Amino acid sequence: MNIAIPGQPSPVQGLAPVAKPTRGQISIKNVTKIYDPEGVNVMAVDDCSMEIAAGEVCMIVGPSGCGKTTLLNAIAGFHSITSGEIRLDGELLCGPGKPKADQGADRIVVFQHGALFPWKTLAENVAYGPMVQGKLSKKDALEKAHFKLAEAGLGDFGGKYPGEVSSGMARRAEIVRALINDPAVLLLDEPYRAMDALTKSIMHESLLEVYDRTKVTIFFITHDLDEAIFLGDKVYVVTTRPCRLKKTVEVKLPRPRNFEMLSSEEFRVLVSEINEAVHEEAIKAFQSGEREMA
Amino acid sequence: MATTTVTTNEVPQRRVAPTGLALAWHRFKKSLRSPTPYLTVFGIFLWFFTYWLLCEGLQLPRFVKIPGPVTIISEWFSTNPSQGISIFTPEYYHHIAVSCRRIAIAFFLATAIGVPLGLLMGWSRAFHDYTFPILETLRPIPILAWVPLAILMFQGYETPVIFLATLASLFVTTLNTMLGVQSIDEAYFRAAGCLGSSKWDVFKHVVVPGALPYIFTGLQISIGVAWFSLVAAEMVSGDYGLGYLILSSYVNGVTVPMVIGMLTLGFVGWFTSVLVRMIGDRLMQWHVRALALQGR
Amino acid sequence: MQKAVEMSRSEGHAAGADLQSRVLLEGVSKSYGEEWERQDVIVDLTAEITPGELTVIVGPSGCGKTTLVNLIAGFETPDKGRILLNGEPVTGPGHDRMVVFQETALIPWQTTYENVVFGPKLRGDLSGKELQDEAERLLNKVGLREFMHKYPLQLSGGMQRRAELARALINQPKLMIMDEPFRGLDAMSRGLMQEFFLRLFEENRRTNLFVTSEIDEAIFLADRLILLANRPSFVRKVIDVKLPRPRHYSMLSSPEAYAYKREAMAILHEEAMKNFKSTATSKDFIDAYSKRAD
Amino acid sequence: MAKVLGNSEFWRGLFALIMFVLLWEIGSRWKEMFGYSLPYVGLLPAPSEVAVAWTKVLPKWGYWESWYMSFKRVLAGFLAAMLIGIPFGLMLAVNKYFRDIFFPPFEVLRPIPPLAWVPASLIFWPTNEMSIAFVTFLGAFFTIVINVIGGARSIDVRYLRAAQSMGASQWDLFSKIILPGTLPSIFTGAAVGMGITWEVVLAAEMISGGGTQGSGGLGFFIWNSYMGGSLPQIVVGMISIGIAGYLSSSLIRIIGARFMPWRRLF
Repeated sequence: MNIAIPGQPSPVQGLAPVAKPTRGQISIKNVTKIYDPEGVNVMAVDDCSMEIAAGEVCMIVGPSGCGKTTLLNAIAGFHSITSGEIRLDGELLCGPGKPKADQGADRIVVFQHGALFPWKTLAENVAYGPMVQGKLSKKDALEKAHFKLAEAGLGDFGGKYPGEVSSGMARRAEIVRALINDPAVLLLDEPYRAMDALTKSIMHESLLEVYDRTKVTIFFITHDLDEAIFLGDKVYVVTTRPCRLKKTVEVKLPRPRNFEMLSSEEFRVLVSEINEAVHEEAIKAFQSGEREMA
Repeated sequence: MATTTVTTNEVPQRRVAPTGLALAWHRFKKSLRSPTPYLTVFGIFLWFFTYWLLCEGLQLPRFVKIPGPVTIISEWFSTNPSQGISIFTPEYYHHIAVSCRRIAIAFFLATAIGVPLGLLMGWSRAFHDYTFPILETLRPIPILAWVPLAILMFQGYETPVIFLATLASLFVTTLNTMLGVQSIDEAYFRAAGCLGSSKWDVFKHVVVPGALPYIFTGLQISIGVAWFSLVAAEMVSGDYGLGYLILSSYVNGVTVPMVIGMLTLGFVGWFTSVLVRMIGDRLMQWHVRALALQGR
Repeated sequence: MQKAVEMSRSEGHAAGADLQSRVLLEGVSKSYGEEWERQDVIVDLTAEITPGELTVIVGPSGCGKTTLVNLIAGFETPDKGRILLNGEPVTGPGHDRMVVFQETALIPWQTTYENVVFGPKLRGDLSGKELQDEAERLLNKVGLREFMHKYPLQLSGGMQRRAELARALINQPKLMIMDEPFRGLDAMSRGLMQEFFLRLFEENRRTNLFVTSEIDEAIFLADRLILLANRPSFVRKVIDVKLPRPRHYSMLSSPEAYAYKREAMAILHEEAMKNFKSTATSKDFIDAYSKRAD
Repeated sequence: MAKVLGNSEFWRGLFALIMFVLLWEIGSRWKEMFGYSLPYVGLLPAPSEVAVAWTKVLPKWGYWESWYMSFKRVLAGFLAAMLIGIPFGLMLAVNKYFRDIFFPPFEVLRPIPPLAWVPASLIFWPTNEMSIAFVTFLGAFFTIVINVIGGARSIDVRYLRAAQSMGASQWDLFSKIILPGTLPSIFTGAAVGMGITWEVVLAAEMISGGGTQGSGGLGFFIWNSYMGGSLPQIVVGMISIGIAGYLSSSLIRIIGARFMPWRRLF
């Protein structure tokens, strides 16, 4: 998969001058996860292997309920794995003898429905990480939080509660809350699922802007192909339950990206190439879903 | 629109939003255009009139035993009440004060025990498994059934009454607090874990504030239940208090103080529950503001 | 799903005259709120829903699309202007216009079958055997025959949407109004639902108004595309989509579709950004953006 | 069943209950064992004494008659509250004028605890039985009405609109949408109301002194045991009422599940 784009600078030249990222390289080797509730084996992830380079945006596309989230939960340390191993920057997160990774501020999750604490203001939410880790005093943490929020264009909303702002703003604040801890990896679990396409495209631009600034490794789960191509360096299409790798596509759209690329020719070619595989999985997931309901 | 004069049928694009009293006045004026206030006044008048007609106007056979509205009001506000209780007699306030003191102690005790207990039950699986069955076994026994036992176990007038009111609110508070903790979305615990919280941080920043809305719903129910049991306990055993006032008036054959006691009880009960709600709203600005935006 | 699609195709093309109705919106305006915070939702909107065509209205969320649906369906009345259905002004709700609601509004205490026969049974249009046959035919068509005695909450999201379609179709409406019907479904089942819906429409070309905020969905379905401006909304642009019918999902990544997409996206992105930019620091921002229904 | 036995929650609960009874036994027999009595707990009758007292009353007709009397009163008050409360609540929810007229007086009377009505109703009604029925009725009535109003007003407006556009008349809207849509809250209200009804019946039986022996009931059974100074029998009465209350709320839950098949999912 390599598209030559005439008249466009090559992706490497197009990058903003940010130091080459050194942290956040993830290697996932032969990971399998079997749930065993009441003696019925359910295989969620089957022999998944992927290599994610430091500072790469890795998009996992698959139908809902296919087991992608299990993979993310294993990296974050919410779930154990049955076999295989996951390493972050060479260090073992989980693997033989250590089924469950420790939770830590080097891998931060942004959740599907958002998990800003509704009882804290946006600034308090952002300040939470540095404060509980004892890195900063409460006062300093709040100050830094206000600064970071302002940087993300949310300066006026630091004193608002999450219930008072739109879901789009809440999601942006959640990403600020994650990045203030300077994590090696950002794990996003379908964060824009409930939004309409237009709000989503604005969210995408804001995420891309953040990424261009920080070059943090992003592990992003979605079922929206457009989203995957627009944001990602690499798109992994996975099968429906159990989650297996079906197709890997490298996306060589230049960065920084903007919404106009969504309707560009290169984009269209990429979509038409991956569409088939995704559509196939959608139908499979649909049929198995229908069978289960009956 | 070049003209500066504003004609009556031309509403300016955006006026300054009125606040406070002006807003209330605007709402009031607007409501006068709908039938609601008239119907409400009519409803209350109708109720009073029916009450008066039955008891005092027509003096129907059984109704005549019940004091009518005119009798009650003239007695309630009389400087020299013929049946002993009015807003000018210190005894009236003594009854209120005694009941309120009992409620305050019982409610404080129940909250101080119930909230930590509920938080623990919601947070720790093992603690829940060991304590919840006992709670569930004791809960179906009506509080009133404890009365004789309470009188025998705790001598005197005061302690049994407070014990019963405490017990009643304790069940409600504990249960609601526990449900509150259980209702917290798993994602918040995970997010806290991701951000590097210790167990104590999770407790302080997630468990307690997350359970707060349920806790206050519970407290509001619990204060109602406390009044309910207090009245019963005071009726059965007591020397003072509104419940005692009602029953002793009945025993002594004076009906007006009985009704005054009922109405006062209703008002004080309502007032305490409003108080609890106000404290809750104070503590949970995030909850209140989010609900307000949703238009609720 | 595939099976159901095949079935509906074999039903043949029964085009009746009552399917060809025309809706005219003439200078429609609607606003809400107390006089000092009056918000114009729709201002002087003039548009036509042409007979036998699938007209799609696209706009950013919160732009007043649902208000427009409520006006056409007759749940609310416009402050100014008028709405004509085949020359007759719309005065209230009626079974000549069927609305398929956002997120589905199947009545939870009735089984799928009871939901479908609800309308005709109320009016006594069809009776006994006839009604049962018709309901079963439609349920078969949407692939829900075996689920007809289940309650809506026992069905998956996609099934609920199809049941709702059947409930609307049995009333033989002159106009179908779809108010973001596939919102809340994941991108993959959404794609399948769109295809399914197109088959149903192409079968007899009943005049249809489809409201959405997804550009892809709009282009894929539409004969005519009406782009709405953000609050207050009026018609920004009308685009005739000349993709051939019957349509196939792969057409979405065709160059023609992308040309339409580019055109529509430029306008809509601008409208969506209005929420963010014009008022980025003022209090209006919160009013306009955070108050809207997410 | 195998699932329950293999469950640690079940065993922990059982262990806790056994420990609870054991500690209670030891606490109340402290004096026999150690020569001095524990405060408060020492005054309680031991579980074993309660069990013995229970086996003594079980074959007696009077004990079962108490059950019968209490159940009869609860049922009478409760049914009356349902029969009057549900239509009244629905009227309040559906008709704006009706609500404007009748809701304010209702709200004024609601905060008065039901037991405060006992003396007044003893004066008003000619027989004890009628006054107990009246107070139990009041106890459940307010709860049910409030629940019905809340339930009817929280029905999703889209259901009403969908039905309206399919040509539903006012009556159709009421009978096909509002009534079934309110059922869940009606049953919630009924469950809470049932709990209050038991409390009130008990209190009324205790306060009115039960009159003659025949008009007793479980509340009187307890009061009688108290007057007779039989502590174990008080506890027997308490447990009996606990069981009775539990049985009646289970009954409501079962009936609720029957009436609302759509809530019995998966």
